[in-house]
Amino acid sequence: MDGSQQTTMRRPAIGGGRSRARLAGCDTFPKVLIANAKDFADRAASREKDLGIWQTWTWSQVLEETKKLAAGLSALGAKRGDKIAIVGDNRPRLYWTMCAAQAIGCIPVPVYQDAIAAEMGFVIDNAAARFAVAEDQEQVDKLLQIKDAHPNLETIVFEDARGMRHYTQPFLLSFDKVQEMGAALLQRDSGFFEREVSLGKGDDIAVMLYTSGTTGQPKGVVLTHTNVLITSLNAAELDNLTENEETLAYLPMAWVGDHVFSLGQSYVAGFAVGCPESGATVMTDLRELGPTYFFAPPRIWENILTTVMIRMEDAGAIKRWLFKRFMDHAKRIGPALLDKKPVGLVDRLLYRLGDLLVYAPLRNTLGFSRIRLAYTAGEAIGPDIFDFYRSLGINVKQLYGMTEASVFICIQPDGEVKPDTVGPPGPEVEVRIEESGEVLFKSPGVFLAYYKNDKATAETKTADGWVRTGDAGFFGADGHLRIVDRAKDVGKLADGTLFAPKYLENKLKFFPYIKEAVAFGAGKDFAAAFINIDLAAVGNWAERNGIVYGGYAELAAHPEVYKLIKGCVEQVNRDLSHETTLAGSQIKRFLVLHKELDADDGELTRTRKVRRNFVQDRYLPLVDALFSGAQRAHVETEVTFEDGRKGRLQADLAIGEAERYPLDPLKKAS
Amino acid sequence: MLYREAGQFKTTYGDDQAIFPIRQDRLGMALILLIAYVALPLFATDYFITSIMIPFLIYALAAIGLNLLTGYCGQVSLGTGGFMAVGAYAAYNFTIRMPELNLIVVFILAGGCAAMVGVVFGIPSLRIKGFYLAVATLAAQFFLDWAFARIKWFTNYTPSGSVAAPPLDIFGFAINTPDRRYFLILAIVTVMALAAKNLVRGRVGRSWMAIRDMDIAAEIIGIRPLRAKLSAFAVSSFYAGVAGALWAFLHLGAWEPLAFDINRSFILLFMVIIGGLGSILGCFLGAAFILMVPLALNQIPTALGIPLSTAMISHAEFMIFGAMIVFFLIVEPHGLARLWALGKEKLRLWPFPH
Amino acid sequence: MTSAGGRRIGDVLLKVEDISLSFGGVRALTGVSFDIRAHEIRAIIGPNGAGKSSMLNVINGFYHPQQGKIIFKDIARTDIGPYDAASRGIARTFQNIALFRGMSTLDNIMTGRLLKMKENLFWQALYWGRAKKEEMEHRAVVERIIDFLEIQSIRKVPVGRLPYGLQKRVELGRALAMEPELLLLDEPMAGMNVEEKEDMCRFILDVNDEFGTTIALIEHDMGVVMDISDRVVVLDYGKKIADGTPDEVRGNQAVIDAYLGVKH
Amino acid sequence: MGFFVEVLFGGFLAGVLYALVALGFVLIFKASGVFNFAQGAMVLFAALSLVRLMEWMPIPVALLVSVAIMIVFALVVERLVLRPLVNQEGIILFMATIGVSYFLDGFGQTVWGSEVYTLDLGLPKEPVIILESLFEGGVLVNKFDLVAAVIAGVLVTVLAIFFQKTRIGRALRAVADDHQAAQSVGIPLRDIWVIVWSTSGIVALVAGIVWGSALGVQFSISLVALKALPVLILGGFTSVPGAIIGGLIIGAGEKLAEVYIGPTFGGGIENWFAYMLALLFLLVRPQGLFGERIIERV
Amino acid sequence: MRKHWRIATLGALGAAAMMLAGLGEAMAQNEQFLPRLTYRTGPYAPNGVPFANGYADYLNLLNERDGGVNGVRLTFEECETGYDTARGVECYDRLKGKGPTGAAVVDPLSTGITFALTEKAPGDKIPLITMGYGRSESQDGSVFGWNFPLLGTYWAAADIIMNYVAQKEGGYAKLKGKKISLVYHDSPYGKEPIPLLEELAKRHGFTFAALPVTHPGVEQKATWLQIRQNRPDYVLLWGWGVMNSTSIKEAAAVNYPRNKMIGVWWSGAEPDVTPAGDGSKGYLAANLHAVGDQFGVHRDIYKIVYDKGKGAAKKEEVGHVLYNRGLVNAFLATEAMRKGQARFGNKPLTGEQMRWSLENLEVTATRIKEAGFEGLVYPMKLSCQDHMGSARARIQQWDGSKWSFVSDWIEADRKLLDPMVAAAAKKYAAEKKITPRDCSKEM
Repeated sequence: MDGSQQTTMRRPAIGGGRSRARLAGCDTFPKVLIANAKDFADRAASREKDLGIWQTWTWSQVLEETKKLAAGLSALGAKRGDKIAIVGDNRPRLYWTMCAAQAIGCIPVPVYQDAIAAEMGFVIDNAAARFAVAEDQEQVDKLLQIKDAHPNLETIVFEDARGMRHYTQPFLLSFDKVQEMGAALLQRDSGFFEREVSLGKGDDIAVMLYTSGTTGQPKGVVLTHTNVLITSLNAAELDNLTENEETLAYLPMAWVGDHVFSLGQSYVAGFAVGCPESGATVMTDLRELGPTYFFAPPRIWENILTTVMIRMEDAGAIKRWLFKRFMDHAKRIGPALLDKKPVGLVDRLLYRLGDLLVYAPLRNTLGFSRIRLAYTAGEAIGPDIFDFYRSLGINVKQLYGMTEASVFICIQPDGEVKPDTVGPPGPEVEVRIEESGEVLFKSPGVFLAYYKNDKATAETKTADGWVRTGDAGFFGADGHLRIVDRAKDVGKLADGTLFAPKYLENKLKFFPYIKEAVAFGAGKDFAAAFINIDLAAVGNWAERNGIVYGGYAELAAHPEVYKLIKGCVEQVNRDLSHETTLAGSQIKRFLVLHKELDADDGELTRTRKVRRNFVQDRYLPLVDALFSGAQRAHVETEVTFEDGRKGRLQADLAIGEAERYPLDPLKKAS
Repeated sequence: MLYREAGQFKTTYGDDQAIFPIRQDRLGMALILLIAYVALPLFATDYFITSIMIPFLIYALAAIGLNLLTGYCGQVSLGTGGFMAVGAYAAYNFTIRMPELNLIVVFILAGGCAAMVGVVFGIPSLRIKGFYLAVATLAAQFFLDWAFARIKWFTNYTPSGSVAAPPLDIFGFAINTPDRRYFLILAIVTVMALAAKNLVRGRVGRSWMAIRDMDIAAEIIGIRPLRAKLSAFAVSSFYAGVAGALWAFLHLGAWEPLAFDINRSFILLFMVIIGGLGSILGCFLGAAFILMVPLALNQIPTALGIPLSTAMISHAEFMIFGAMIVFFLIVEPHGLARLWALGKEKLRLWPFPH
Repeated sequence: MTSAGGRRIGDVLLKVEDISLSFGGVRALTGVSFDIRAHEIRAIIGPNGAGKSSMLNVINGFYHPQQGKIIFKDIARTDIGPYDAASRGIARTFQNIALFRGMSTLDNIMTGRLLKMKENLFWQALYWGRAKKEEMEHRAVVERIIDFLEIQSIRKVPVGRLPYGLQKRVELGRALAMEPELLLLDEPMAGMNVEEKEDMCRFILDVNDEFGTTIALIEHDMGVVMDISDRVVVLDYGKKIADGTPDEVRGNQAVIDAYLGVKH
Repeated sequence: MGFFVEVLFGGFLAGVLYALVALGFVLIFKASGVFNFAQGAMVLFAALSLVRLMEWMPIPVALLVSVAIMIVFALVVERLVLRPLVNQEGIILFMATIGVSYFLDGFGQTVWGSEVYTLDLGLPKEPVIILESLFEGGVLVNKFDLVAAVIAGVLVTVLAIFFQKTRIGRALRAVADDHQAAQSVGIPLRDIWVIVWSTSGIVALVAGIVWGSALGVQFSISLVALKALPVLILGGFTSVPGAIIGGLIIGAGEKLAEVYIGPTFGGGIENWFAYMLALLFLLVRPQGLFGERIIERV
Repeated sequence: MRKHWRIATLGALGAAAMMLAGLGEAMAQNEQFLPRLTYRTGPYAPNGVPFANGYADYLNLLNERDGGVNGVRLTFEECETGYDTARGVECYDRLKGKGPTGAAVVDPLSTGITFALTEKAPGDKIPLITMGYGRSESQDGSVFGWNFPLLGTYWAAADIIMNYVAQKEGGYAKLKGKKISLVYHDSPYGKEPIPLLEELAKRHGFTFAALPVTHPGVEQKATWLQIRQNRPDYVLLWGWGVMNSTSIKEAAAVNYPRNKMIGVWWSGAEPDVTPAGDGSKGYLAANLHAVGDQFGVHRDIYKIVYDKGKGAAKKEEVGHVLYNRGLVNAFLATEAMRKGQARFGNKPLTGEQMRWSLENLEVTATRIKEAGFEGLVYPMKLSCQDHMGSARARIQQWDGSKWSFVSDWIEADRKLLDPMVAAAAKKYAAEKKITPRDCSKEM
């Protein structure tokens, strides 16, 4: 590798897969369903934990249900092109509704089930939905609230009749009733469904998914059958998904991920999708179902890990010792084994023993006994968390995707999994990095348009078919894409080197000792950072090392702690030195803050995100000192105590210097 | 630890209510059956078969009977020995007086007789509860002991009052070697243990447990206390009766009423309590424990070459036995089955403590 | 919520006429008469020791009154046992939870189905064919009750380990499993916190609403009584002192006196 | 007629012996709700201790040492058995006492030996003829039986005084009625247990003396517990007078039955007759002769 | 804490199971193994202990003095049956396979265990010696091929005792109209003599009443009240263990003359009379052999066994009735071995060889004298048909401190016994579908 920056990358289609051959000629999901009902007639398609057991429907049963439903919707007056809002938790019947709607040329519009009435109203209004299929009384109530304001909503179908006894409105119908109507229609016209399905084409709109959009109103992303079908197929082939998979659908149906994992891929590969009993029972249901294929955002992976650690705290000494001993071993050996790299016999045997005593039982208690493939995406995942699962033998991989791409842009292939990348582009995806650092892509999954929002469509989709992701990233020497930050947050150092503060901060925060970090450097000569130590972790460390301290401030200012943090910073620098793009933004100077950044003081948002500009203003003397070359800095700030009193806090802080390393791209490639 | 339950989800109520809903338990059970049916007959010594396995299985069967009554229906009984005697003497009389009857039919009829007697002695249970009932069941024990010693018809006028089983055969297959006797007993115990498990997980079992847990509430949800209690007495006695017939025919060969005396009743009660009230598994564990402890105590000193007089061993046996009962009750008042259940729970949660 | 919600209050389902009951020399009830109409929620209130629980015990055959008649579904009876009451469609819960502590939630509710299960011992021992089918059918019914009461997560937990509020719910479930025509609830909300009370109120109303079950309940929380009941009968010292809609009862001087402890 | 009286007397006197065992049993059940199956073993153990100690020391000293042994036994039982099992169900405690009973049988025989020992406290044994004026041929009784009756009577009186007049006795009665209330009397439950078990131990010693003198001290004494059970059913588990009167009824009933009805059935009916008698009685009065009436409440 | 106990307990159980599995020991080849079913505990221990001691002492004597029997050492292992049939069967099964040739002979010392083993012995080919007890009809060797009720059965005992009674009364003819009661242990043991006594009552015209005493026999008040009421002329006592002493005490309590009470040979030992103290004076009992430690064998035992501290019993108990019975039993068993070794060679015998030896056993007066048993036992001879050998006993009386004989050897009336035995054996054979051996063809 010559170190020069690679800016575009494309991966060809894999092709030749079994599913692809099986589905040749099926260009819409209803057609796939008919094929599945034939190919996998007696295999499970939908499951739902209900009334104490996993109620299961086979593909042929699902087809029958969908037929009745489609006919029923048609009997209700649904015409081709009508939008049907779908509101509720993951339920087999709601998934069937999507396909039923597609079958008669209608467009399903899943809506976030936890949306408040007003938000729901926006979607209903924007999409001009004539029908809504709601899960239960709770959702119906919300729809009823907005119905008067949005007269385009004509009919509401509810799935669960509980508590609906006194709802006498004529436009309310039960799911069963609709299916009854459908059955009646099919009685008269047995070829109805097939005829309607045959009218569908791949370029028809398959679904409209509203992105929650951080600013402004949500935008309806319009995806065609081809978008979803081909992307699903590509990703399924890349990871060899078959009809034998078992997966749990627990993320919102309105989210593109769920749509593709639980509907798109389930249909193309023919595997069963299980729906949990309720949001509260997901973990139990996960354990019962034991999926082979699983998706979770980093937040959930982290929560599970935390639960494991907390539960292990209560274990007896022997178990804790075993756990620690074998987890250490797994950290060393596990990922290599998973990547099928050569491992010594003794290590291998020890890993086997560990598997018997710790790993397998742990996987079992978490519900991951059968897991073959797991994805994480959405934001950066801590390497510790990532490695924990991989060392247990759980094949967690990162992917990079978005609604506008029908999910998949990049996926880490087996054997090339690392915590800090999102992998190379997926099949048939082309990725380009713009000068500004922004990532653009082109793929079969590229959305048709934002519904009724040409301006936004034009802003996002270039004339030649590239889609702007809004994320800044770069390709590493290994050909993996690394996402560093939102494109708009990425700055440049004075010398023009890319400076991605969040990327640095995340890297720092992955150390247990560092609770928060704030990186500065835009327009400066070098990068620098504020560090917030984690009192629990550092306190523990101090105890073990015989360091006496009186409080947070004293601990934070302790020279040994500075040494500790310096080590962390230098580790980050060493990592950065392997990245061509970011090697220049290594952290030169840092300081450890004397107080924890606090939402009460406005330093963090309520969701605990650092408000970088506010912090910069508040601690201006410190920032100046970082870049001035001073050895110490003084600061005085107003703080709010826990009881609400205000006071002033002043401190004299030392400034640490960290070693920076020369660019060394080769090492990373190994 | 050994359990891998993730993914063993149930799609029907039948699977959910199976006796062994967990695959690893099913495998374990299969292994145990394999050992019992294949490995033991092949490899075990005659002593092991005749003096350990046969009494173990028969005791376990009788303990199941008692556990149905005491553990599931909450009616403490000290008369199991008596009901076993009914089974034994009924079987004897059926074979002597109707030699053409198939042995299996004889055992069923013997159980039936015991069930009838059990129902008669169960009638007081409607009015008498708890320890009063326990003591009252002793009346059955003593009366039946007496009846079989005194009423000569039962012993076919044998001068000594001791009777011997005639040569046995099933479908022309002579039951005359330890292995054959073992197989016959094993098959009967397997079937009856399964039947007992089925009973207790169904309607009847629930009505028994309801009576046990709170008889007033049971009546108010429509359980007839008399019917529930008497059915428990009947089924319990049926099991005891069959066990008694097996004990007499296939273990002792010749017997007298003393073979079914009050000690038998107490031993069975120990088994049930040490094994675990309200657990079919517990009956086997309890039977194994109660049977093995004295044997172990008897044989360990010999095996270790410590010469102890038989009197010393026997007294020590009493002491250790008594101490172990107390110890077990302190450690786990709900018996070995609960201990096993707790252990299993731990294994299922491993490596987590809870 | 009152009867306005679309429930149809029907004819008299149960009528107690001139009931008197005493234990030894102690009179628990004296000449009490009232009726309960189909589909209504009927509250029985009164100060402690007013004879409310005794009244329920008389209705479901646990106590035999020395005098008076009980007419249920047009058939008069005087001396029947709890079993007969249960088989004719009267279910109840208890002031002090009377669950089967050694059994799981599921099994407890399954016991409520016992009256409706018919297969004999032999088939059950086989657990095969009809017996298994019957078992599964009833399990399905019970699962609906579990779902209805939102106690899925404690399905297989022994009831002894459950907190009080949930035990009360399981007990209600067991009574519901009997598919009773008349459901007697003895202080269903005693000892509950506000949230649990709200839940229980909702369940009671839902039961009444969804299944049309007639409910007679004893409750101390006047707010709850006034909110959910259609008619209220007030007992004091074993005598009926008032009977009517919540509003009528609320204004009744005798009731106010009884609660304020005016001497007789 | 004289013979009838003789049988009746014989029965009463046997009944006194049963009553002595039942008494120890009632004491423990009353104060701690424990169905003490070890009472029989305690009788054996106490008697064995006494008879073997008498070989080494004068009788009064041996008696005192035996009493001390029974108190130590009570302490040990409380510490090692009852305390860890506090708050367990009745059946569990019952089982534990069976364990104690086994242990004690083995322990007693290990320490003291398993032969038949003659216990001779110099009690008179000759049969005498009394009431010759009333019945033809008089009534033959054994002096020893009369002495036993006197001993039982004295014991009951002493116990009655103990329960009625002493602070501890009152506390014990309070415990029987209500464990909570007993706490407020100011005597810890544990002490109460030790006291009742000690008292029972002493009652067992007395029973052991009487039985041992009559039959010789040997293993079979421990089986006497079974004889006391119908007495308990009849008299009620918690009633001291019940134990005495129950004992007399059972004793007289079974002897009369054996002598007058027994031969018709080939004899040996007394074993179950006592139980049948108690059982039939229970059907009429489920709580026993002096037991408290159970009222079921919901 | 409790948690850890549970784990520890499971561990201990596992360890115990493993130890059991690992049982097994090497056996020297030139040893004759004798399983000893004993009871040294429980209600019958007072009687079981001296018997077991006598047996053990004799075997030890042979080992110490002669190096065993013809150079074959005698090894034995005691197994506690507690007089319980099920445990006895377990002991039998456990010990029957030990030693180089397995158990060659078993003495169950319990009628109940004998009944159970009678069913098992033919299959295992192990003879049972039931000296003075067991099934009365098992005297018939053609049907009961493996039972050897040496020296006398209960029927023989009953006949001998009635013979004595007749002697005292002045002949059988005088028995007419007399009342004889039997107080018996309510078990097969106690019931055995009843048919014979009923037969005798029929023949001689006396009234016979049987009064059962339930196990263990401490409840006899009612029984003796009945006796007091009926005033039988003689009371026969068929008790065991504690029942015997209780009977004597109760007899004293109702003033029944002890010298009208005659016990079977299992009801006439020291533990039976001593507890009643003076109450036992005059009590009569049958005995198969002599009492006392004055015989040749005892001298050797004192010298060779006790002086080396190897005695099983307390020294003062040597020579007691049941001790001597143990000696005699061991003597007869070892004599049979000698007989067998003469034919099969001086090596351990198998059960089958032992049966041959027993069936051909003849204990002559010379041999008795040689072995130091002179005066202790009577000569006897067994055959294929007759497994009893001889049926003689003497009546002894307790004088408050020792037994002394009050009669000479009385022999049972074989003409009376043999047809009854044959009939009973035939019935048994029919029930068990056994074809009797033809003893005339044996040898």
